[in-house]
Amino acid sequence: MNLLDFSNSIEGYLLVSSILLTLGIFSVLTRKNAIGILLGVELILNAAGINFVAFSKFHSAAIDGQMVTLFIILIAAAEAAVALAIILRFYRLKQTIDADEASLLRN
Amino acid sequence: MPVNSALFAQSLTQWTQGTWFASVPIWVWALVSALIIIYMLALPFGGIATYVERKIAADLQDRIGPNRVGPLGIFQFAADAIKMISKEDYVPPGGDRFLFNIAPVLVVVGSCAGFVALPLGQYLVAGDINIGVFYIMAITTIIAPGILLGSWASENKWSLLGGLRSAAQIVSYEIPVALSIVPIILISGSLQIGEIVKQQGWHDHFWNVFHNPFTFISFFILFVGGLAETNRIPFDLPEAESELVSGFNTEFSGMRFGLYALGEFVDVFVMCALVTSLYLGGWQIPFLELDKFWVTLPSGLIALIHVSFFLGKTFLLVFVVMWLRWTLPRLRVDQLMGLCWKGMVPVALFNILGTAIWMWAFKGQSMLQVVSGLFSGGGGSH
Amino acid sequence: MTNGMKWILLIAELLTVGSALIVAINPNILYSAVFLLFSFLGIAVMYLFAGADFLAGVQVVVYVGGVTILILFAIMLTQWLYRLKLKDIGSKFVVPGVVLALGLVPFLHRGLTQLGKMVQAAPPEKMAEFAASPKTAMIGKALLTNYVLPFEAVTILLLGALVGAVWLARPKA
Amino acid sequence: METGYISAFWFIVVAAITVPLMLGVGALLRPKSIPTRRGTQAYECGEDPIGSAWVKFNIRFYVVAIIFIIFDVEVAAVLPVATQFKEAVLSGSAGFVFAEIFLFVALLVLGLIYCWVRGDLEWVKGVTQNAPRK
Amino acid sequence: MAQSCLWIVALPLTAFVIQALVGKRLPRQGDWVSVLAILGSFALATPIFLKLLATGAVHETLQFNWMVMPGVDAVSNSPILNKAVTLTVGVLVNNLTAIMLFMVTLCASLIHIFSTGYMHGESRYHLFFAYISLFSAGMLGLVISDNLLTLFMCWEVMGLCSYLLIGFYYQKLSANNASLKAFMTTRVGDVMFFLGICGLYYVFGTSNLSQIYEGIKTGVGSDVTLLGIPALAFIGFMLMMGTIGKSAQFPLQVWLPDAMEGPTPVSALIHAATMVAAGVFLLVRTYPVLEAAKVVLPVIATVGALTAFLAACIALVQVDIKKVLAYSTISQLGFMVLGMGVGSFAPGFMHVITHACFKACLFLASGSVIHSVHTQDMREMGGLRSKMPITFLTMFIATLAIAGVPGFSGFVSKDRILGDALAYGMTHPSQMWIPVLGFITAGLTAFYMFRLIFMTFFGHARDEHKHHHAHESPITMTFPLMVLAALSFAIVFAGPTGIHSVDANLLPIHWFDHALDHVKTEMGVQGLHASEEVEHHAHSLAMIVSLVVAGLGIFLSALTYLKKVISAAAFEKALKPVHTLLWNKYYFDDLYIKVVIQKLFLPLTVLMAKFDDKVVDHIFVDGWAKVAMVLKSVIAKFDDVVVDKLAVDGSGTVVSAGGWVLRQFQTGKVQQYLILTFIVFGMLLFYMTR
Repeated sequence: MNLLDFSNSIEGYLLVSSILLTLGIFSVLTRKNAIGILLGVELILNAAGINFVAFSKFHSAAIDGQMVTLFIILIAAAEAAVALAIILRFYRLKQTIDADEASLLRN
Repeated sequence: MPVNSALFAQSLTQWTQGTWFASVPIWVWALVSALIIIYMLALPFGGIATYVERKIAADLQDRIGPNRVGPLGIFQFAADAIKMISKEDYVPPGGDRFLFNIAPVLVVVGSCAGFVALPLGQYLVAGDINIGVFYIMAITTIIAPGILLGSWASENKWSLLGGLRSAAQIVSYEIPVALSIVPIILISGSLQIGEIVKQQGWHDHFWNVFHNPFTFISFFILFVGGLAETNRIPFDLPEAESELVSGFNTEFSGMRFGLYALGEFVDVFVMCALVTSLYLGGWQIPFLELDKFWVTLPSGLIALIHVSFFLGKTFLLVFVVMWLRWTLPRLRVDQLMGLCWKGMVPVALFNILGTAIWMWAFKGQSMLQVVSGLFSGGGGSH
Repeated sequence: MTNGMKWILLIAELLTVGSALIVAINPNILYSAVFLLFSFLGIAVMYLFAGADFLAGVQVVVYVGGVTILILFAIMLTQWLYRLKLKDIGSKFVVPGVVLALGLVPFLHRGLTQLGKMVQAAPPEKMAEFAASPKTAMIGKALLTNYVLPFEAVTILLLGALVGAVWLARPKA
Repeated sequence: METGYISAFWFIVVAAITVPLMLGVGALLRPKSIPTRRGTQAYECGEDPIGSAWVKFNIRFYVVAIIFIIFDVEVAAVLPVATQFKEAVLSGSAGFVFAEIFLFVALLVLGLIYCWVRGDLEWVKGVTQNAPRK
Repeated sequence: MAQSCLWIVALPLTAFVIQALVGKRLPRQGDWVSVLAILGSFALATPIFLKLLATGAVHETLQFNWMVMPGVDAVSNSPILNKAVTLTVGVLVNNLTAIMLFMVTLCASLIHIFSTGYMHGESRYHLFFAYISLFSAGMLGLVISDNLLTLFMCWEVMGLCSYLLIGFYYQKLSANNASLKAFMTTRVGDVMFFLGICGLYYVFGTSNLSQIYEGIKTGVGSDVTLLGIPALAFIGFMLMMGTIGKSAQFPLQVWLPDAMEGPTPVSALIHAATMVAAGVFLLVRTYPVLEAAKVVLPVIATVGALTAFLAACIALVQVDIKKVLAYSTISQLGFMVLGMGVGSFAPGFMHVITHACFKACLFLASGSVIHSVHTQDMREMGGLRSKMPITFLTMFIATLAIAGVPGFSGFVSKDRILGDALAYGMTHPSQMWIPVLGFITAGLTAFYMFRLIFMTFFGHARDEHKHHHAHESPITMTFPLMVLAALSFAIVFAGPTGIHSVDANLLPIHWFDHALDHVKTEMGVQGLHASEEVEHHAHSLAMIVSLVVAGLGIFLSALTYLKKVISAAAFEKALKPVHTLLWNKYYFDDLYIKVVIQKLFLPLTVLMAKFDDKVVDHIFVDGWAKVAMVLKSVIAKFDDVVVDKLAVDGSGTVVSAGGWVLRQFQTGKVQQYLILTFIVFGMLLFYMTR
């Protein structure tokens, strides 16, 4: 079954990560809800993580790829915490977390 | 560890060496071992624990407890189970059906999946995962979203409040648990629980709890943290009857409630098992080494002795848990959180520091080794 | 890698992609958060199959245990008022979003096939052995040798994030 | 891919199966029930539920979650280094590893102390007791 | 050793800077700063000189890159431009330098000490010391410099200092004019000198002396011609003109007598010992070039002889003590140039050294005399012998030296020059008049020097008032006199008797000759190429004749001025026309003023002025003005139409429109911005993966 081999080889990983990236971008762009945007960002970060791990196994068989993913995860956690804190602050300010509302910085 | 494949399954293959079972592929044995452990050990324990707890509670309160169903009420749990299965299971009108069904799956998986890495005997472990302890920590974190979603889906003020509080409690008490696991990792140098337990033999460090004063304190923190994580009595604020009816599982009826209760008890068992294997030497028999016993016992018997010791210690801890339930008053929410962040986390961090310095100073030896070293002129070096 | 295991990986990949799709499309923000959790679990399994066992653990602990909880808390704390208007529809940027997302696909595909061929052409000899070996010790050593600076830098970042987030989340004075 | 993970996989599958199994069996066995208005309402100690389950927006849950995730990440980062500590102690270079872990943990303890001092850890925000310090 | 040379120059330079900046506020107005500086240089110069004495030969060069100009071959293909040129500058220390250094620092320090006494109480006291320090630095710089450019720089510094010092009493109009005159006339010489340097650079591709010597040895440039005339001849003439300008030789000697307006130590330092010697030193330094340009040397000889004779005649009739000494300096310099011209390289240089000593002593002595009697006119002096014994004694020794009396340094060097001139005359009979003129001048020198001595020190005091006031100068002034007088003895330069005993094989018998011969070989100088036997004969004859002439001069002067047997007045009446001619310095000054300036330059300037106002003003300036007017109107129109309308308003609207367009993008919606970023990301991806 080339599907099995495909999913197990790097193409499988790359395909998954690219789909995640696309969905992440889509979600970031189309979500009205600020938290939705954050979810999109998390997806994109994880897509990158998958890529690194995939290349660390299939290409260089070295630990460095996984180290980068480890650091991505650590930093993504901190980022999520701060992002959500901002959203909550925004919520307290405008009683809504609709991304379009957050346009005080417009022209 | 000779072969770190599905060891439980592997020991099964040893027994059935000669027979036709040998040709059975490895994953079948994995499935069989999973079925055995979950359906023969985890869930029955859940049920029996309800019965035992009610018996102990009764005993503590000078009453008899359930004795109607079967001799001494042994089959009380079976009766409860049947009752719950037959109870009506409905979804509250406002809540959404999908989340309501997903939540219990998460909770049950979160509790039962931890059994894989718990070493019942030297070779009796379902699958000695290299990141054992970390795997258990990871899996138990799934429970919190489960509870949260469950309470959210049940569209009930009390359940949501209870859910939020219990999730917050589980989440915040995971930190002292995790931090008090770190000293053990410092000592044993590997995440594999099998490795950790193997190093706690009599000639080795002996039980980690006596390794150094700091691990002694962190044993208690781990135990208390485990209690809080499973919402057991001193910390069972979320389903505090007096305030929030029954907390997050207010709207759960029938078997859904049963599953949550079951999940909770299994979680208690996993926590106690984890504590025993990390601090009390898992299947290690105190004061003697089975391998160096004067007569080589058949491997089956050794396995049996190991399992009995492991379960003995775990049940002892479970008994303490139940015992605490009826002795300690419930903590207020801010006391609960205060205890965690202002009490246990600093002490846990201090323990990590202490263990590290101790290891550094005594080159990784435990108190006993140091003392014995002094007496025998430094013979028993590590 | 027996056939069975390959199936498991395939299932995990499908789980990840499927739940990611739901995360992106689903109007109800809570559902997308839940399915984000499942996609994280799927990704953890994929890490396992790529030999990153410790990383799978970290992924579960941090993302499933931490970020999802954060998101759920945030949603619950903010969505409650919205209970009825939970639906996240009618954003003006749907069309550009779709166009852009789909616009990327062909380029990504072409780039990835090139990369894939390049990697397939010269697979490292120690791949299988590397995949099977436990990674915790390796990561530990790497953190102690050539990743010391990032390790310490992350602490400062975490400290900053902690103080920042806590200050932001502080209730109104 | 250790074979151990296959067992873990099966454990998860079995545990996941038990829930629908049990509920399914229950659904099959029990008699049909007619949903009554009162029966299907949210249970409020017998009272009629009033208003949607609105909860006063309370941020302290989120503060706990933040501190949790930061320390969770900390533990996840410290564990691999901790596994190397024993080997470092035996090989004599314990000082460096200890310093690294200590620095990592100390900085975050600093964060904890900050939260503690600024009164973020208090669960019940008393109006007077926690007037934020200047 | 080369480094110490740098220090020798640096010390007086720093003294100048300190003096110029804070001199006024220092104790004793900072004179000790300059004195110490020059003494320091002297202290540094002596070891070099002693090394010369000990080893007989000193040679060291220090080079460092002043400018490195890489060739610009890529751009232009002209030969000059694309040749990478590195201008190296440095220090050349050989026997010449060693001797000159020692002599200059010695005289300078003595004169510094003398001037602390002489200039006491002057208004701009500290500035005086600043200028003489700067001058010493310039002179020392010139002596040690290897590259002709740095030599020329120091040459100019000295010119500046002489201008400043001559014009020190700038209140006096005459001093002002004198300094201007000195500056201008030396300037004429310097321009020629610079042309000479450029010629040298053109021919040899470098202006470093050491490289030029090599060039000459290998015969480089002997064939090169500049505008038809052989290059080396051209260079030789230009260098000669430089010397004539600087050492006040025949055509350009007018400025030196007027330079006496400056204070006496200045005259001593600049116009006796060092600066004027610089001109001759230049000839010495570039002698190989002159020898290579064979035609130049005879011209130099004639110029030298003529200058010597004419200056000596003028000195006869002068009444101002400093004027007499000035003309005697010119004539002695004429002797040195004569020596150079005839090829007596070593004696010529020796005369530079000896002359520096006794002429400095004469000037300082005259200075102390003037200082005590407060007048420069000899007719008011007389009978000061009793009043100023030390000054009298030292001046008398110096006069004996300059007159060429045997046993004194003057005799040693002048006799050798005359000997060589005679030998030269013998080998070139047509040039015989040069040595004859030389001998006559020697006689005249003796005559007017002793006339000076008798008029000032002997006989009875002509002016009682001044005579009464005359007093011996303080030790700070007399001590230098004594030292310089000591140096005037022959013992210092050439054996006890000073008689130039030429042994059979012309071997030099004294350290000075050893040093000079070593330098000659080093620089590849042939010197006089008369036959050996002729030379011997000439020298013995020259010695006899010079003795006779000197004696005759002294005797006649004693007769006329001491014993008053021959009345000077009678002579004057007898040779009235000659006397007036001499009195007016051969009307040279008038010649220059009336002829050169009024007749030649002034009409020229008038012509230029006319040309300027007619051609330049009318045609160009007014013409352009008209053109500009036309252009202005055109531009004005263009400006308001195109520039104002189109450019200014146009761009304004464009910018605001652009602003408006861009503002649409800034909707404040985060996702809007993200879309833009991802569009760019897409493009990047497309580019990356195509």
